[in-house]
This record gives sequence, C-alpha cells and structure tokens, in this order.
Amino acid sequence: MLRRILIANRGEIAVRVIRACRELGIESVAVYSDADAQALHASLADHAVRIGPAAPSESYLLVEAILAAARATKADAIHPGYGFLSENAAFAHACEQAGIVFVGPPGDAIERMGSKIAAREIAHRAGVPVVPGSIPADQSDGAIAGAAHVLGFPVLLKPSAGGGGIGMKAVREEAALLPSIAQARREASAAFGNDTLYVERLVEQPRHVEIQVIADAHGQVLHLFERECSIQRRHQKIVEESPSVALTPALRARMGEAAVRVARAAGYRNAGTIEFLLDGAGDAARFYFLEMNTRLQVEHPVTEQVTGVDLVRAQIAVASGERLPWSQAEIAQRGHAIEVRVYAEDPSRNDLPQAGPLLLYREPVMPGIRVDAGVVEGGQISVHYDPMIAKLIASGDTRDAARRRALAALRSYPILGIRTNVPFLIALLEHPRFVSGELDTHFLDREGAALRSALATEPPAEVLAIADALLPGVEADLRVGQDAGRDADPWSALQNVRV
Amino acid sequence: MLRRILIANRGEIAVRVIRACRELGIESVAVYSDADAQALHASLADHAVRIGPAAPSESYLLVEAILAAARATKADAIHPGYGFLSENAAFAHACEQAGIVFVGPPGDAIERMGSKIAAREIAHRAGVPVVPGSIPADQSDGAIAGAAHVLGFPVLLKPSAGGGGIGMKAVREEAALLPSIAQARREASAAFGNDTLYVERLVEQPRHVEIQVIADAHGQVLHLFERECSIQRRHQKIVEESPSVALTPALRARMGEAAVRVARAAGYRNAGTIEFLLDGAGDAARFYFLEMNTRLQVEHPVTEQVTGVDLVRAQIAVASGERLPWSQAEIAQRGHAIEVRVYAEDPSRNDLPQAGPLLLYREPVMPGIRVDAGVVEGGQISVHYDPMIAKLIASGDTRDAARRRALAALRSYPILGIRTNVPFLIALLEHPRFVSGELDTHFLDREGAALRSALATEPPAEVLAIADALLPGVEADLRVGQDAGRDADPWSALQNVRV
Amino acid sequence: MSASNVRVTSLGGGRYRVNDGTRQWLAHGVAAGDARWVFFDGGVYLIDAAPPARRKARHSHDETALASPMPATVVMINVQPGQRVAQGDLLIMLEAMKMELPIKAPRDGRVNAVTCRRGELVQPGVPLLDFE
Amino acid sequence: MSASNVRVTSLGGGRYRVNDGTRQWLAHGVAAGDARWVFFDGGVYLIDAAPPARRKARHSHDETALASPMPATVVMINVQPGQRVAQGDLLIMLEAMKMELPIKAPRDGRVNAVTCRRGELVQPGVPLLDFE
Repeated sequence: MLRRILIANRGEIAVRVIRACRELGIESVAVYSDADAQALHASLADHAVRIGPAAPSESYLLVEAILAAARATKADAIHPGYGFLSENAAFAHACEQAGIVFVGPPGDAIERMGSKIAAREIAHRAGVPVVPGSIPADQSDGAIAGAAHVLGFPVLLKPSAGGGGIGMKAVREEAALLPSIAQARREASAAFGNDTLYVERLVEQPRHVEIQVIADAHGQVLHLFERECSIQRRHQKIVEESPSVALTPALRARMGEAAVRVARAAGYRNAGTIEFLLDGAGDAARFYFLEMNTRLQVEHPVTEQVTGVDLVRAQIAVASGERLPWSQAEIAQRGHAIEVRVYAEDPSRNDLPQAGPLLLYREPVMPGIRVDAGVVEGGQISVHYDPMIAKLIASGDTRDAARRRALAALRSYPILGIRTNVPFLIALLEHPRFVSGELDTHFLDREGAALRSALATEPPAEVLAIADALLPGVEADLRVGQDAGRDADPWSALQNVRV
Repeated sequence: MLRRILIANRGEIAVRVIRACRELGIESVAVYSDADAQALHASLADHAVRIGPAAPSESYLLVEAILAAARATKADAIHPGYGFLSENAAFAHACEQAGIVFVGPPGDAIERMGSKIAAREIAHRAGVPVVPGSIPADQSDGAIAGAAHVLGFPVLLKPSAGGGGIGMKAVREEAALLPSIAQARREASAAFGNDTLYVERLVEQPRHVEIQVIADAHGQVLHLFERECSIQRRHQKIVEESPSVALTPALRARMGEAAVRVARAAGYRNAGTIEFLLDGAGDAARFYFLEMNTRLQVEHPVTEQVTGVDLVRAQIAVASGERLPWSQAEIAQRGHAIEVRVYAEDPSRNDLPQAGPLLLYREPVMPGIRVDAGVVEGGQISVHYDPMIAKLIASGDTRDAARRRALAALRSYPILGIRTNVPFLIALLEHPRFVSGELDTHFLDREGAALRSALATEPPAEVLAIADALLPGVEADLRVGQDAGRDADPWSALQNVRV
Repeated sequence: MSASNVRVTSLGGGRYRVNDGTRQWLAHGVAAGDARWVFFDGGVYLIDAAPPARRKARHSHDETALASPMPATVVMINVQPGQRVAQGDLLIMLEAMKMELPIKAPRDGRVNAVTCRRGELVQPGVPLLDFE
Repeated sequence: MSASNVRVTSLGGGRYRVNDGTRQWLAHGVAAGDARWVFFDGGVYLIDAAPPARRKARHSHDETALASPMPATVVMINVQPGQRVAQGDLLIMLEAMKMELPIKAPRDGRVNAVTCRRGELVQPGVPLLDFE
C-alpha cells in the first residue's frame, strides 16, 4: 500500500482524494496556488505545499513545481484528479521517471488514447463500432464533399485538431455542404491554426452513454456499467445518472463488453471511461465509440452509488499493485443515482460564470444525498478556476425516487453571495421530458432557453419580507421571534460567541 | 397515497419523516412543545402546531393535544416516530377511531406484542425459540429456587413488571441464589411496587441481533435482514451494524424466517423489529426471541443503507394501503453499514447527560456518510428530552471500510458548547475487539471504563495554541493568517455580513 | 399576497421561518453591504439597494459591449478587420472558468479592427473589437 | 512539544489550521464568555478561565453530593430510612433525558431519611437523602 499521496489538483476532487487517503491510513499532501491558500483542500490534507501564483499555467499545470513538491514531501505517489495534468502523458511519464507512482494509467496508454484518431483505430481493431467517418487525405472542397456523399447526409464537419464544439458544422443537405465546408475551415483555422477537416456521419439525436472501466496490473479489466450523460450544455455535462433508461440488459452487457475490449486493446490500467454515442434505445439501439477519458471522471460518484464500489480506493489499490478484489459477476447495479453539477453561473445571463464569496453556504444533509464539494461557508469561488461549486448526488431505489430526492435536496441547499444554477437544475429535474427520461445530447439546446426564461425573477412576498428583516437594525428585534418569547430564542444563549 | 401527515415526535426522527413526506409530495405537520418552538423539525415542516409546555407528559405524550392538532390541520395520518406514543396501543386505537391513519401497526398488534409474556407466548406458538424461563405461580423462595434448579445455572432473576435492567440479578451458583432472590424482590418492589419475579436461563455472552420486518395489508410479510446491536450501555444501544459478523447465510435465513413467522402470528402490519438473543456464532449458534418493537427503530438507517430500501417511505406506502413492491428474493444485503449514536453526555463523568448550546456544530459531509440529526448550529440540547444529538451512519463495501469511514467522519464532526461522546465513540471503534467483531451485550460493561479512562484529558500543544487564538482580541490579527496575505483572507470579502 | 400578510421569524444563523398564512417555509437570508440575498423554496433572490435604472444600465451594457464580462482567455477570433457581420454572428469565443463565453454581434455592422489576440487573457470591460 | 512551535491560522467561521512542525490539522474552535472550546483530531477540549481549584471543587461536589446533577425523575428508591449501606451501594436510580443516573453511597454509612418520592421530578442540588 502507498504511504503518502500528493494530490495534484484542487477543489472537490482534491478533497475527495484526501478523504479516501485518510480512510486508508495514507498520508495526504495538498498543493495550492496563492488563490487557494485558504481553500479547504489545502487545510484538510496532512501536508500542504504552495506551488505558484493563481493562474493554472503557473501552478496546477506546472509539472516541475508539482514534482518538486512531491520530492520535498517525500510523497511516493501522485493522484492527478481530473482536468489539469490528469491526461498529460508527459506528466505521467515524468512521475514514472522520478520513481513516483502515478495513480492513473501508464503514460503510454494516455498517449495512445489521447489521440482521437489513434483511439478510434484501437476501438475499430478491437471490434467496437465507431461513427463512420474519415479525414480525407485530399482536403479539397471536392474531396471533402465526396467523403460526405459516401457517408450520406446528415454529416458532421469537425476540425481534426479541435475539441469541444468549436468549428463543428452539421450538414443536412447538399445545398449547405460547400458553404459549411468553407465556414468550418475558417473557424478551425482561427481557433486551432489548422484547417484540416474531419467528416463523419451525424447521429441526429444521440444519447451520450459512457462505461466506467477499471483495470489492475494483473490482467483483470472490469466494467462498472454505464452513466447516461446526455444533459449537456456547450459540451459540458451537468446531469449524469445510472442506470440509463435507454439500456436493456442485453445492450448494457454488449456495451460493457465493448468497453472492456477497448481498455484491453489500449493496454489500460486504473480507472477510465469509454464514451459512446447511443443511437436509439433498447436492444435495437446502435452504439459508437467516441473516445476514452484516461482518468477519474467528475461524475464517478454516480457509479459508486449504484455499484457500491469506491472508485478512488480502487484506484489507489490498483496503483499499489493490488489485484481488484471482484470478478465481473460480483459487480452489480442497484437502485438509481442522479448527479447534478452545481455551478457558480447566472442562468439569466447566458450561464455567465460567477466569481465571489459564499456568504452563506449550507450543504443538504439527508438520507440518500451525497455532496462532493471543495468549499465551505465564507470561502470564495475564484475567477481563476472552474466555476463548479459542488456535485449533488441523489440515490434511491428507482429513478423517480432519486429524482425527487435531488429536488428536495436542491431546495434545501442555500448558496448565497453569488448566482448559481440551482434554480435552473430544479426546473430541469421537473421538466416532463426529463421526468420521462427522453434525453439526448441536444436536450438543453432545445429546452434550455425555455427553462431559463421560466425561472422566477420577481421576488415573491415571502422573499421581500425576509429582505425587510435583513435591513440593518431590523434583525436584532426579529431574532426574538414572533412565535416564542426571548427565553426560547436559541441565540440568547449565544452571547459573546467568538470563532 | 396520503395527503398530509402529522409527525407526533421531535428531533431527528421528526426531521427524517418530514423529509420523506417532502420527497413523496405529502404535506407535513410538525407538533412542538414550548422548548422546541425554534427547533429544526418545527421549522422544516409545512405546518407546525404548538401542543404544550416542555415536559413530555404535557406535550409529546398528550394524546388529546396531538389528535386536536391533527384535526385542526386536517391531517389524514399520524406518524408516531419512535419513543413517546409510538408503542401506545391506546393512541393507535384513538387515531383509528378519529378516522386518522396511524402510520404503524394496528393497535391490537401493539397491545399483543407490548406484553412481554403474551409476545413470548406468540413466538413460542409460532415455533420460534424463547429463552427458557417461567414466572413461578408460587412466589416463595423455595418455588423460585426450584425453578432456577430446573433451568440450571446460570439463571437470571427479573422483576416481571420491569423494564430496562432495574432489579435484574444474575445467579451463577447455588450459594448466591437465596440472597439474590431477596435482593431482586426488594429492588422490584422499590422500583415497580410489585415484587413478582421471573426466572430465566442466563445466556452468558449473548449478542443482541434483531431482524427488521415489514408487512403490508395484503398478506405480504418481508424481513430485511439483521442488525447487530450488542454494543449497549445501560441497556441503551450506541452502535448498530448490518450485517452481523456472527451470522452465516444459513443462520441468517433461519432468523429471518423466524421473524416473519412471529410477525405473521402477531397479525402485524407496517415496520417492526424482532429482537433476538444470539448464543454463539455461525451455523451452530442458537437464537431466542426476546421481544418485538412495534415501531420504526432508531437504528433503521443501518438497514436502509445495506438493503437500499427506504423504510419510512415503505411505512407510508403500507399505511396508504399499497402493496409492498418487492418479493423476499428481491431484498438483498450489500456492503456494510455501521451507525453510531452521538449523545450529549460526558464520558468522564459516568456519561452524565449534558444540556446546553451547540455553539459550533458542523456535520461531516463525505462519501458513504449519512447523518440523521434534528439540530443545527446555534440550537440547544434541551434538558427535557433524550440527549441524542444525531446518528452517524457509515457505509462501505466491507465492515472495515465502513468502520474506517465512521472514524474519519467522527474526526470531522466538531460539536462544541456541550460535552459529547464523540471521543468515546472513536476509542470504541478503534478497540481491537470491536475491530475483530468479537461483540456481546456485556462488551461495554467490561471495556467501557478502560475506554473512558484512556480518553485524552490534557489538551495537547495544538489545542492550547488554538485556545490562545480564541482569547478576546487575538482573533482579529490571526484572521489575516500566517501563510497568506490579507488579500487571500476569505473573510476580508465578508465585511458587514448580516444574517 | 402582500408582504404584510407574511410573518418572518429569525431562527439565527441566517435561517428564517416565513409563514404566508397558508403554510410555513424554512428560508435563508444574508446581507452584505447593500446586497441582501434570500434563498426561498429553491429560488435565489438578490435584493440590492441600487436603483432599478442603474441595474438596467448595467444589464444592457453587458449585452451589447464587445468586451468580456469577466477575466477570460480568447480561444477563437472568427472575424477579420473590415468584415461585415449580421446580428447574432459569433465574433469571438472566450473561455473563462473553463466555460465558453461567445461574443456575438449585437446588430448588423462592420468590424473595423480586432484588438485582442488568440490566447490572450483579457480583462473585463477592455474592448475586444472595434465595431460599428 | 511546546505551544510556541505550533502555528495557528484562522480560516474564519471557527476553522483553524494548526501546524505542529510535523504535519497540519484542520481544527475548530469557539469561545463563549470565559469558556473556549476546541475540537482537534476527534477530541473535544474545554479550556475555561476558572482557576483549577474551583473546577476541582465542583467536580468533588458532583461525586459525593446525594443530589441529582441535573433535573431528573426518581425511578427507584433502593433504601429505607435507618438502613446501613456500604460504599458503592445503589441508593437511588434517577432518570434524566432518558438515561439512568445511579446515586450510590459515597462511603459506608447510614440513611437517616429519604427526602424524595418515586416518580418525583427532582431539581439539581436538592438533597435526595439524609445520609451520614
């Protein structure tokens, strides 16, 4: 077993890994930028090392600073979390060379699966379907149009150097093809300095369904079933769940086996995720390999809740050289889990990220609710980093039980001082098509604007009455309460409390 | 489905039921005494009704006040929680007569199982073993001694009118028999005004293992496996877990079937618990029916965590006349859960209950941890009620994973302003015999004193340094921090914050 | 329903019990300077003392100014100096806090100059384009 | 280890980071009047300003006084006036906050009178027995 793990990350995932270390009796080392000197992760770990200024490029992305912190604290392993250096093959290699265990896949596997083209080829050779498509060697308009004709409309034009949605163009008819090629080239060139285009068949209303895998160093590769992540906004997931209502047992088994084949073919080790596009639902549905995320996912708690497997503990065990203690048959889904990502953003201003103080912040504590967060009341959401405040994961014996729990918990989750997407998440979880499970990756493109515009903006009378109570000088009298005398006021006992 | 449920209770169980109602879309009505006017349960419910002064006999035990509150708020059902009126057959009957659904068993079943002698007889007739014993019709010294000889030493003398441990005498040898009879009579008379004695075989190192059952109105009676509750102090459970390390699959099945037989024989409906004494462990162990608790137990979350069944929701469904949606084969245990009860008490003063303010109270929020509580920071532990502050339930894939999680959570559970048993619980969960699972109901009789005396009393240097920081006038400077400049101080952004 | 029918009880620690005559709610509130924040039934409300006119002005500024609303990185410049664009066309894609922030044309017009570079970290309020 | 080697940083809201030179801890502290409470590594400490002598006195009073330490109900009286008892004998069983509180003989002696009744709610400090 490892003795001391440095967590090369911040926020909720750093806190998650620190807690796992504590449960295992492993010492934890946090790293922090100047912006995070007072952050929870930097206080919770057994040791904490400053690695640089606020900008990620000068701190959390700085390989040498992190390796220096590991050497200075004699850490024998590094957990990269997600984001930052987690899918940086050079970082994984550097850890290996420094004699530090990288709690993640081998650097070679990161490299192989980090190239979309190579990953696609690995999946294809492993007998796993990929979305039909190609990068025409001849990048002339005619050749690209020809490739589109071979695939048949609708097609998707993508910058081959790209990521996210930048420069992607859906083409549904001949007339739009040449103008779209020109437009896609222009955007690809502007964004990535490279206008090479990739043409693939467009799946019109796909679901994003991914399979969690974990592999040990002894040849065991397991899958831990699926996560449905179709609720996305600008290519960012905001709701994830397991199981997916679109999967039948037979389809689930086929996708799980496909994911294991890809992981084996990639020479994979540790936790990873195989992302699929799902076209249709049920036994007749088709799935296509999209890409592999060679790290722990943000949404890993969904899998932990339904399988009962602690993925971070399993990651550490695998990195320590241990065998996975289960067979595939021993892993089962039970019940349903839904994760919602709570962001500091303003739904009424096009989801503009928000930075600012958490003047009041109280996590809901109730049965079936898990909150993974890296902040506390009085803390700050910094402008330098991702605006995710927390993940709220609701579990229940059915999808509807989990959904109702998530709603009750969101209504008991006051976050004040910055705008958040909590009201939006509530509206989303109550949307009839979310309730019925009719999801696809364009759900929010279609429904997002209506959901946002329906959010209450005018404060109701109850809110105005509380706001009146918050005027300076009013509170002292109010605290006595109207239902009870001064003796019953809990704060009368709390005179002169200092913290 | 019910429309509006009044919760005839307070504290954590009232909060638990209110939250379940909210998830189900059922309105909730809280009742509160004057001492609880500002309590969480009285604020969280949709409606709240004052029912009397602080003393339970004038509020939470007052049948008429509670029925009046139900009528005034047009509640169509009453959930009694545990304690207070939950096992009061007259109350259940009064609800039935008032046309209000009692979320619990029929009054007749409460009555039948409320008498230890009748319950024992029901179990015996259902073919479930009971601890051999009798109430000699002739209560002379000679007749009682004769009954003891028939059973064989060791025997236990119990006041037949009693409860708890008052007046109970273990007799292990002939010489002690007559003096013990005299002493037991004297104590029984003093405590209960009745010196009738009951003689039973003494099981020397029993485990307390109970089986959760639930029955609907359509003839379905299910068990939800066991809870091991051997860690008791003065007949009060403080740690409960499931599964029990003492049970094999065969023994577990036999005990589950026995519990279902007792519940059927009692004409039971809704959630209940069959308590057994377990003598030995494994397939050869013997179990004896002790009694039935005709209500939801404090420790029900342990069962919820390992079976995935929401017992409060199931209670409400059954009370609404619904069928239980599972067959016995669909109920399974997965992983392990351990509950510890957090009490306001002083381990260094013989566990003397404590009342006072929760100056600082922060529940641990981390994966695998559930906290069921009815208090918030700034609240009070009242002298009028049970000193239980909260239940902390840790879940993991193995017993040791759950135990380590519980420890990590207890170390992250600051409760300041009153003494609590948190340090004692930590020492208990680290005791080698708790770790190995060698439990019996006398565990704390043997080990409690040593555990208490080992608790740190002298503050270490770290604590003295923090205490220095808490001296008046010191804090303002300290807040700037030593690791970071004023800009990084999260509180510098929180000037003039009012709540 | 007017606010006068609503009873509010402070429970301490930012918790408020509010009763509107039909039922009660547990709500939360906090004030910092002029800004009063309230969390009520899943909704977040900011009641600030700034006059509505000023708030309106701030809002319309955000919608039309060709500047980043917050510190952000320029990830794509989609236009060239001299190019004519239609209302709603994507001009520049920014990224802040790992979120994409599109800067779109507020009306039909012409880009006179681009005053930022791809990869540049831009500050709020600083013009990214000269647009007319 | 002396307190002077220990560095304390207040993080606000009662949270303190404390570093003893070998590792750091996240601890909690709060003060109310003279009493300072600290939660550190699972331990709860009350540092109060009362001199040790007074604390000792209070403590020994609790152990020997034949009175309830808190409001409680008398559930059992195990002795009769005039009865001789040995140190440690159970004299009276109280119940408070649903917990049993045994009152035992502090030394060998004799019960002169019982000044409480079964079922009575007794207040702290009020004698339950006349004992010598």
